Amino acid sequence: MFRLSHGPIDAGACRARLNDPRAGGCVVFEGVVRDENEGRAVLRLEYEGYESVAVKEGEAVLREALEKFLVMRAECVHRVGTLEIGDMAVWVGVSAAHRGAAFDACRYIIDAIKHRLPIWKKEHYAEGDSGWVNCQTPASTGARKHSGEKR
Amino acid sequence: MFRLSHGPIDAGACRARLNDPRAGGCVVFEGVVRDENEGRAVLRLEYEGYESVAVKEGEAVLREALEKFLVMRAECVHRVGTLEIGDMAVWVGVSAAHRGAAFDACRYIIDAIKHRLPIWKKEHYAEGDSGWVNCQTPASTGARKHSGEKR
Amino acid sequence: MSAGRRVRVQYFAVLREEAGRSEEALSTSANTMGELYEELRGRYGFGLTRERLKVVVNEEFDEWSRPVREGDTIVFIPPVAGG
Amino acid sequence: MSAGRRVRVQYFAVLREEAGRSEEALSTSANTMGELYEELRGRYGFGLTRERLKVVVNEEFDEWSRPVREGDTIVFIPPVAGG
Repeated sequence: MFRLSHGPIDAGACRARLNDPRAGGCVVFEGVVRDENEGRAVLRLEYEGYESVAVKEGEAVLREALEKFLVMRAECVHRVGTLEIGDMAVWVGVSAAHRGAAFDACRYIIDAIKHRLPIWKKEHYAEGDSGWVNCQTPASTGARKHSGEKR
Repeated sequence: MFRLSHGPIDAGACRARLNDPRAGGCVVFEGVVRDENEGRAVLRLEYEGYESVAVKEGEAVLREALEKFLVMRAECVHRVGTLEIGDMAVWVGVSAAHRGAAFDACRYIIDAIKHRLPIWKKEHYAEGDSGWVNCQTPASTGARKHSGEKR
Repeated sequence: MSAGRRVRVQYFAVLREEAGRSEEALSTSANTMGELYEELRGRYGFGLTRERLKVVVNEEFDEWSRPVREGDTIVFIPPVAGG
Repeated sequence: MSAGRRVRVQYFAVLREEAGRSEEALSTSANTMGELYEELRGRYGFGLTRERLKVVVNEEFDEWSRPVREGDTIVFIPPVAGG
């Protein structure tokens, strides 16, 4: 199941949804807010989502993972709103009989979540300015260059 | 840090040791006891370790991961003793600035842990017999064939 | 020329800030989603060119060539950055 | 022939069960680790052949050709199955 969360993500509750007596392994990815991006010191982030479509697309990603890989359960929660350094922005978990499929499915999900869901991230920098990640234009950037995300 | 645990693994405490303000992602693998292996119903497992050498080799694996991949922290706890279905046998966690390295390092560690550490697993089957995984011989197996591990 | 079609447009992230609103109802003579974006870009001065966006119509990703129809709910999707 | 060398051998998992003990001190005339394993295999009827084992001497993985030395602590490592 895919969910958007307006408050802190409860990783323990997420993890419990992966339990299955046939499962031999779980792989979990947690994305957390870093204190820098592209060399600039970051104070906090705002995530904004087009929620109805983000949920629909997130559910589609999880369904695809369950079809492509030999896994039992797949769960994802993405947070929206204002986040501080160290806060968890996204939690992805997969359980499977064997670990290879769990690793592959977890990575498939987080890659797709990052590239396909209508969710945006505004970084607030230590120098006082802010910017929407991946959305810089010549006009918005001015002299300083900090566009593009390498993740 | 690598540890052997004679009691239940505290996943929350393990996870807390991965925190780092520069970390953008954590990947965690949890191995849990399944209710079957090689088509045979399993009731419980016993893990036995040659503890001093298992710890030394586990530490070496974590050091290798920190050298090979761009990751910040790597932790592993392996349980020994009697485990029931659903119990966690091993916990591996890695934090990194970027997720690709975290996935790669986590997988490297669990693969190496499984193949290199002097830890053995005895399966107790629903049919009443038991066997050391990967250690079957023509004499020990008799008519029934259940050797080899495919994980 | 036919009368304008009435549609609802929602704005997110950088487009929301540039438009100064989260959504609006408007009447347009644009024939396609592509034409509608150019119309709104002219009005609000959006920095992002169309090649960097996607378009969602009635909660489904769609083509820039899709005709604008009465009652459509339209969202232009800036480059995403989830996770 | 020289007097036997005194060593300590620890047994784990299937070898522990087959030997009926976790460790023992013994005196051996075996020259190498390989010879020592064959001697003990003869004594306890270990099912595993040497090709499927590794050997640890004084807490370090070592070669089958390593000479047996007075005071060594030796562990024969059956196929592992951690994780």
